[in-house]
Amino acid sequence: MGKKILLKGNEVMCEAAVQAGCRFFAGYPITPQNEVPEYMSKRMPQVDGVFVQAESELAAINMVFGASASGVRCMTSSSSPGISLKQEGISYIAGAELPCLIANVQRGGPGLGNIRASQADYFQAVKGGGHGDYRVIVLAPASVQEIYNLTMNAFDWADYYRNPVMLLGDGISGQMAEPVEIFPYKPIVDLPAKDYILDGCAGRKPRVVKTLVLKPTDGLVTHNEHLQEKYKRIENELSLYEEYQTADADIVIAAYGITARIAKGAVSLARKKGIAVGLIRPITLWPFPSDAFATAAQTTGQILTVEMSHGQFIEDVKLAVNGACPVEFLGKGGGWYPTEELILEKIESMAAATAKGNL
Amino acid sequence: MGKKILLKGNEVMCEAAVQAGCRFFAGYPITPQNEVPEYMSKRMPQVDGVFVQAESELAAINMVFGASASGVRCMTSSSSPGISLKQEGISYIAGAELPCLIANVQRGGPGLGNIRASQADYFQAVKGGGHGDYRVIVLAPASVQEIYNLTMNAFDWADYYRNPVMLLGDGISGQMAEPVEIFPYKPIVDLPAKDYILDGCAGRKPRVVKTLVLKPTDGLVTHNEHLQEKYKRIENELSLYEEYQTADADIVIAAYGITARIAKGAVSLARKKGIAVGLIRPITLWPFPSDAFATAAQTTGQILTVEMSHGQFIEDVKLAVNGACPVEFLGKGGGWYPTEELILEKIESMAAATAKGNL
Amino acid sequence: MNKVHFDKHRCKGCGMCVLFCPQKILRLSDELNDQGFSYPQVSDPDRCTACGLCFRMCPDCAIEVDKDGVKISDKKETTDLAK
Amino acid sequence: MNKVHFDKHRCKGCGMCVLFCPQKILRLSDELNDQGFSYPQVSDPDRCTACGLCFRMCPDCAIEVDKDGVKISDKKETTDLAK
Amino acid sequence: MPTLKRTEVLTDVRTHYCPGCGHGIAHRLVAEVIEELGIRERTIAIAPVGCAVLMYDYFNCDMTECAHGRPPAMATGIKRVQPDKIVFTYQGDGDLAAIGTAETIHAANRGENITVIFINNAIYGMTGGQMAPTTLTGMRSTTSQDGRGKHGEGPPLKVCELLRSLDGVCYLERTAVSTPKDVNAAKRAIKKAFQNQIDGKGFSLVEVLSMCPTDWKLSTAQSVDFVNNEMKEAFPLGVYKDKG
Amino acid sequence: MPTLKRTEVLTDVRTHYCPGCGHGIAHRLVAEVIEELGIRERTIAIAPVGCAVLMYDYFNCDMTECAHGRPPAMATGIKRVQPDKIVFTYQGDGDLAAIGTAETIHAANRGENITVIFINNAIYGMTGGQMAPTTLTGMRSTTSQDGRGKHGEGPPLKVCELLRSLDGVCYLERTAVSTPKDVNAAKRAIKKAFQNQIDGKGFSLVEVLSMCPTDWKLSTAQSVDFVNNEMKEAFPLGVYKDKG
Amino acid sequence: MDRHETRIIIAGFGGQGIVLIGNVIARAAVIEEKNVVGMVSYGAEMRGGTANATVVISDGEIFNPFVAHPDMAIILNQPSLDRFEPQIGKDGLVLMNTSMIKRGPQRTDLKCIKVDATQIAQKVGNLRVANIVSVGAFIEHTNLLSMSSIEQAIKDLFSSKNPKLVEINLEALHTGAERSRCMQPVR
Amino acid sequence: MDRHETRIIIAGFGGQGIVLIGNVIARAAVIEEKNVVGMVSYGAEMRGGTANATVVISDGEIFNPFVAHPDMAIILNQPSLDRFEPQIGKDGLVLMNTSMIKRGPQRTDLKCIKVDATQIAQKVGNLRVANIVSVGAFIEHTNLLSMSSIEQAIKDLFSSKNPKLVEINLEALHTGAERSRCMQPVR
Ligand SMILES: Cc1ncc(C[n+]2csc(CCOP(=O)(O)OP(=O)(O)O)c2C)c(N)n1
Ligand SMILES: Cc1ncc(C[n+]2csc(CCOP(=O)(O)OP(=O)(O)O)c2C)c(N)n1
Ligand code: SF4
Ligand code: SF4
Ligand code: SF4
Ligand code: SF4
Ligand code: SF4
Ligand code: SF4
Ligand SMILES: [Mg+2]
Ligand SMILES: [Mg+2]
Repeated sequence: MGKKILLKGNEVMCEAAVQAGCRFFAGYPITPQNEVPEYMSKRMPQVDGVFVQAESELAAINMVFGASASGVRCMTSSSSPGISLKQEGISYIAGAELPCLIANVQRGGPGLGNIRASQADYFQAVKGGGHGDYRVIVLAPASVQEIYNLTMNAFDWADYYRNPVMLLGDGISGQMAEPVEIFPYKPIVDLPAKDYILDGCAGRKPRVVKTLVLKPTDGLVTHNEHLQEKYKRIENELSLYEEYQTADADIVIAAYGITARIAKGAVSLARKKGIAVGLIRPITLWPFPSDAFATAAQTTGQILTVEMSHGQFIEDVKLAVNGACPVEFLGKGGGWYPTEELILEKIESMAAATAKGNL
Repeated sequence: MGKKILLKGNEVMCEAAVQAGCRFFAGYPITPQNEVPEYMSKRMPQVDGVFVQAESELAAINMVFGASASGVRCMTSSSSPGISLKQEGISYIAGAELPCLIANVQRGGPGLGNIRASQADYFQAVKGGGHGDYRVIVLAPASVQEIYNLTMNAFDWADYYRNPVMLLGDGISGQMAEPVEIFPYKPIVDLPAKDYILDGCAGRKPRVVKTLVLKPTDGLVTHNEHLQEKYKRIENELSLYEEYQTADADIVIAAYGITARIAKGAVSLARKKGIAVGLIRPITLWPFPSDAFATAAQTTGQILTVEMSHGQFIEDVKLAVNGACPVEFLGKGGGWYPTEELILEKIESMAAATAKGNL
Repeated sequence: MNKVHFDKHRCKGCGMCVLFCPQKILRLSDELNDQGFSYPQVSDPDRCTACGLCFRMCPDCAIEVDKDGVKISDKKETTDLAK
Repeated sequence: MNKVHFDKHRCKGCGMCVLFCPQKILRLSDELNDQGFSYPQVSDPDRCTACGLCFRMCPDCAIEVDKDGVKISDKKETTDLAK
Repeated sequence: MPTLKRTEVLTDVRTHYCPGCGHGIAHRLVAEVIEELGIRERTIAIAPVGCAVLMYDYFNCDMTECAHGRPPAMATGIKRVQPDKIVFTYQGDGDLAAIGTAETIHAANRGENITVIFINNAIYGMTGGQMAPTTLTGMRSTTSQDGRGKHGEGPPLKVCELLRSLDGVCYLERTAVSTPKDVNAAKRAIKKAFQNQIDGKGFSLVEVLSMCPTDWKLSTAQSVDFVNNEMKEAFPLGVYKDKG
Repeated sequence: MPTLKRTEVLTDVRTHYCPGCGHGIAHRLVAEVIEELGIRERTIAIAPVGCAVLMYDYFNCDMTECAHGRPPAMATGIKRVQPDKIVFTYQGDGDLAAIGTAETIHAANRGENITVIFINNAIYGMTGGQMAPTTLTGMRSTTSQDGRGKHGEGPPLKVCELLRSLDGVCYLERTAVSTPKDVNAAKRAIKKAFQNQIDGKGFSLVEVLSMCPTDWKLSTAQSVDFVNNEMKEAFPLGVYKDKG
Repeated sequence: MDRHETRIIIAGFGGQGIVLIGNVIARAAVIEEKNVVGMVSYGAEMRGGTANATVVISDGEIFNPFVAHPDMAIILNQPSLDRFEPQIGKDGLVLMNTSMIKRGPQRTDLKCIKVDATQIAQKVGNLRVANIVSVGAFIEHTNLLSMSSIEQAIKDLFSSKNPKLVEINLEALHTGAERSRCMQPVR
Repeated sequence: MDRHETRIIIAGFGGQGIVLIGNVIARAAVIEEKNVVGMVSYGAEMRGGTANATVVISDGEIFNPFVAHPDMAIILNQPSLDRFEPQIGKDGLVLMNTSMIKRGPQRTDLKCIKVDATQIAQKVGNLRVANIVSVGAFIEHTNLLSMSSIEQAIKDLFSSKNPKLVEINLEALHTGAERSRCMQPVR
């Protein structure tokens, strides 16, 4: 293992992108992700890449659209309100089946909200804030090292599936500094040739990148079916999660990202108190690791969902569980975060209720 | 009952808005809702209202933001890609707790897609395409008369709850003409005084409209809790649906909007064939009439969700049913629509499978 | 021999060529093409100077002009993406 | 009697007043206010012409200037929204 | 005089444009310029959302469609990573001067080395005749039924005049396709705008006043007159900037 | 000379601005003008997203915050339904000239009868010093670390020069707050911009060159010098348009 | 029609007044207090190309607003016949404008009414009323709606615009009805 | 500390080099191959107001990156002490810069190390190194990290920028340690 250095999540994401061959970045400043354009503005010229500070988030996502159509690995980054502005562009890129990385370092909402950490853009990321039936692969790292690793993977998956990938972080994961091992990039999948890119039609037929499908009349229906088949394939092939002490757990916590870290602390506290608690931490939010929860629901008594939002992630947990066991909730938005103690308290009350048969 | 006249859904929505006192409209052209700005550009000056053709959908939603802060009933309208562009603004307006009406005459996606009817913006409308934990009341009319009635109601609910309301139509409901009775507006709720509006601070303390909450440190948490309480209240008070022949139904169809009309036809076909089928048609998509489905799930054998999208609406049906009975799916995006015969076919295969005990 | 040739299948009967022919030798047909459009006919081919203005103003590339009056090609049927 | 009065609680010690006082009679204190900022002190009050330039350039409305040299008000503590 | 016929840079398909639509002429001019400059195999074109959205079916080169108003942003993405390619956008007045205002101005100001063909037909063609930013004062459209200017619409936006002040801009010319002379001038301007890009000179934009008989509800002849009389008065032709 | 003190149009709170920040001076000028014109009780102000986002805490009049860059659109909504009210926006260079470019230009072109106070500090203040559209050529920021212009950023965008060509615009003046004389001139300009609105003359914008010591990483004195020497050269002061 | 529901498609070139036909028929149905859903193909399809409109008329609740398999079709040009013929329901009725259609339907189950609408319109004095000529023939050969409702619909539509238009359209309507009266639908 | 985990907060005015303190401590922890999470209060809070940073150092996996109840606090000015005192964990340790803090903690459970950091820095020759003076005192009075790791961290941080800075900061570090050596933490 290499030497570890202390870096912020936002910086590590950038360096991972550069290592993975990202050579185009377009973005617009917004707290708490400003380290990203700042780092990229310096780093991109060093590797003969392109950094553009766009006039807006809209322009940024459409610049990325162009860069991706050109075949280069590319990304944009923003935080909640800025990500809302990118929704039309994301729908286009997904529809055109182009790869790119979009980072959302979430902050408190709605509206201008504040700049504290939040997980309240879950629906937007996972269900799709843009129009139409499209899907974006959503990754939720819980540590700076994982930001490094997943960012690299993100580019591979984006290319492999020709699909946008979103790295869904938050103000904390972006701002916190942890020791991280920077290792060289190696693709984790066999990358297909980019036979769709626009680089001038020398020696071949002209190519078209588009999302409008007028002909035949049901062309767009067919295109959507094609997309859905791809999404099914991704669901089958790509679903990552961490399971922690679930084997004997009477209560399983469902949590992702920063929240899952704290939940892990709560698991330890609870175990010390003799309550058998485990944790399932989805790493991919889409595809959602439904099977993990469905399986856990067969053996555990109840599930507790913890999120830094008012009941978004819990819907996917409930859909996975499908009534097989009760799913409790702990969460708030606007910059609130749970402590180990708060989670423990909730667990204790759940355990007590069960003991009383009072579900 | 008054005389009926033949009007398009899009026109009827406008006239209902005017009748209900809407005096500000800002929008940007997009098919299939162009009748809306066209009608409003003519009609607004006639009633001393304001019509602004905005430079973009972004500008339009923010003009509405301003008009609403001024206390006037106001609306904007667009179709799928344009609605994606409004997501940041919607999040702001919801965060600032201002009333307004947003119409989405959905078309095929993702990206530019096509201009046929679609229901693939369900997630965006119901889960929230913008950032943060906010909710928009979503109404799904199934006939031109219902467009008239619900549009009027929409303004009342918007004012009553100080919340944006979305009318979620599609290319068909907007474009089809049906006989409609135009009756005068009468509020359906006791409308509270608009004591938050900005009209100059003569004789009172200055007011502020905002979504940024920095002080105290957990001010945004409190604001979110306040919003959630309101949303809970709306969920308790406002949940509309039509139930059709469900009492004895072995199979209940779940469908909304135009799809539900066709499903109703399928119910008749099925009944003729001796299959006991019913229909639950949510009229409010948020709040979702979960109880209706939960109750139906207790007595019916299975539920069939039909939607003009690839499995969005079905998630809310499943969440409501919570595993109590199987939920089957029929749907596609991109301009596809179901026929009565297609739905019947699906129902017959479901009925046959049940008969064989082969669920 | 004509110096100007019209592709009646591409033509949309807009009349731009008629409008701008300095010799005023073009008129639109009474017949319609398969798209329902009239198309131009040359009333007096000899007066055509092959000036090319009709070509220049045609929005639909439905005209070919050749100084030597050679018919350039027997056009194959035009692919119709717009149908 | 001073013609210029500084609200040391509003002051952020930016030194604009010092920079622009044509009489050069202002300097920043060694003391810090409760926000950790130096604030201006008048070295030679009599030379103050009540020209108002310090007031004009102060970004924080921390200065009052009065030609008659009347102390305008005993300032109550400033509400601090920014804390 | 050589044979005049459709260049191979245009595909052999019938377009969806209405009879007498100026887009067809503008297409031909752009295609001929591409042919004459011999750059077809290194050209990447960006279609707008507007009547010209389907131009990817009509041009024999690499093409992409784009979100409404964003072609200059997309062009920036393409050109920056492929500086040796020739990148052009083709945009209507709604696309370029309404929803895409910010993208247009900032690509221009950055001096992106791209070519913009701007079709000004004073109307939203594709959506059926709503008011465009360039609709003339007093002109009726489906959303300015009393004539523009009666209800606070403001005067028409003049793009060349607006962009002229930007230091990043290399070349601006306003042309028309409503007379043979104008067509020739438009072609010269378009050629220059592409040549500028080949020479690395930066942002070049050619505005083309263009007929929309359908949404103007005018005949071909009336449309031509409308451009020649009304539009040219509101939008004077000529070179607005030429850095050389 | 009367007593010089804080106008009651400003609330009695300490602002969050950094020491030496030009926003404070600009606030005072706007507030004094509102007081002098006696319009506080019919004024509705729109705060930007930028360092001035909290100005709703500082002004004693009805106020709203707005999405980043959209104040002119919001102002349009407010003013159109309340034409008798005085509506002004207060915007930074990022807000007005980057993300809000389209809203600025179109409100200006429609000739909305509003007043825009445009604080040009050549930087994104609130987000910590990134390049703004108005950052000077060669100037370093956290996203132009080699100095603007090295990597295709283009030259600074000059807002008054850009808007000048729009027929809908009534009044444009560029001022500064870096000397007492400039401050006086700025106040006169701001007063005129409000008076224009009262008189129904249409869109008025006053640009204010303003210090940002924090993100420029300069002392107060250096910041003042920077405005007086560098910024005024790139952005010449003066009246850019005055329809009278 | 055991559901007492009739699904109609009207198709032709863009300029032939297709939308108006749909409008007249639908409004006549409203006058007769029937349920009706009318719809027009909209948007960005080729301009100047084919246009179409659909009308569903029913005594009961109309479930499906789409007309996938029309019972009746009014077809004003060749490309529209080629396009819609396969979709028409079994034993359906086609009214075709023979001025613009050289090649009739290939299917043998269809009832076919032929009317030289364009030519008749020319005689009435205005080429543009060929659409209303077709309506006249259509109403004459179906017992879907009464001629007087159609007349009323035409009056409602045109009187506010130009009273002369009412006249010429009524004339077109009646001429269309008369000229087709003697013809028997052919199978 | 049975979890072998220490949660630290550092707070003071914006200009006092709070971030640097956090950085030095966190980097020293990395040098000692401990787990560490560092964080800085970011963004739009009042500029020139109070700033703070947190560091969590642990032998095991660090679960919670937030520091709600610090075990140790380095406090450089009065407003920060007022703000954070209530949040410090029971029996926690406070290092306070007495040059800027007149009113000490009210709580009696806190261990308190007082150092006249600003004054000492002035003597070292640079007011700006008061932050590192505080670090010296802090390390002297805790056995959290070794002085040599801190020295290394300072070298890593400054050597690329300006070698002279390394010198003066090391001097500040050692002077801070020395001057506080004789003092006993007061309860
Ligand atoms: C985000 C978005 N808004 C609106 C539309 C609808 N739309 C399609 S084309 C168009 C405008 C076309 O006008 P113009 O750009 O002038 O091009 P023209 O058709 O006149 O050539 C609009 C508003 C869209 N597709 N996407
Ligand atoms: C949609 C969106 N994008 C970005 C931001 C982040 N943001 C906040 S203020 C600001 C720019 C501030 O710069 P400027 O407008 O020049 O104002 P200043 O702070 O310099 O006064 C940005 C980009 C945001 N809040 N919302
Ligand atoms: S080439 Fe010239 S003369 Fe000949 S038909 Fe064309 S326009 Fe007329
Ligand atoms: S200009 Fe072209 S399209 Fe128009 S009538 Fe002449 S040949 Fe036909
Ligand atoms: S009023 Fe004039 S002379 Fe007096 S302190 Fe202020 S600037 Fe100096
Ligand atoms: S100008 Fe104002 S804030 Fe600045 S030092 Fe002087 S009194 Fe203080
Ligand atoms: S609508 Fe206008 S711009 Fe569009 S194709 Fe027709 S004539 Fe051309
Ligand atoms: S960052 Fe700049 S603009 Fe913002 S408050 Fe500080 S000095 Fe003023
Ligand atoms: Mg146009
Ligand atoms: Mg700024």
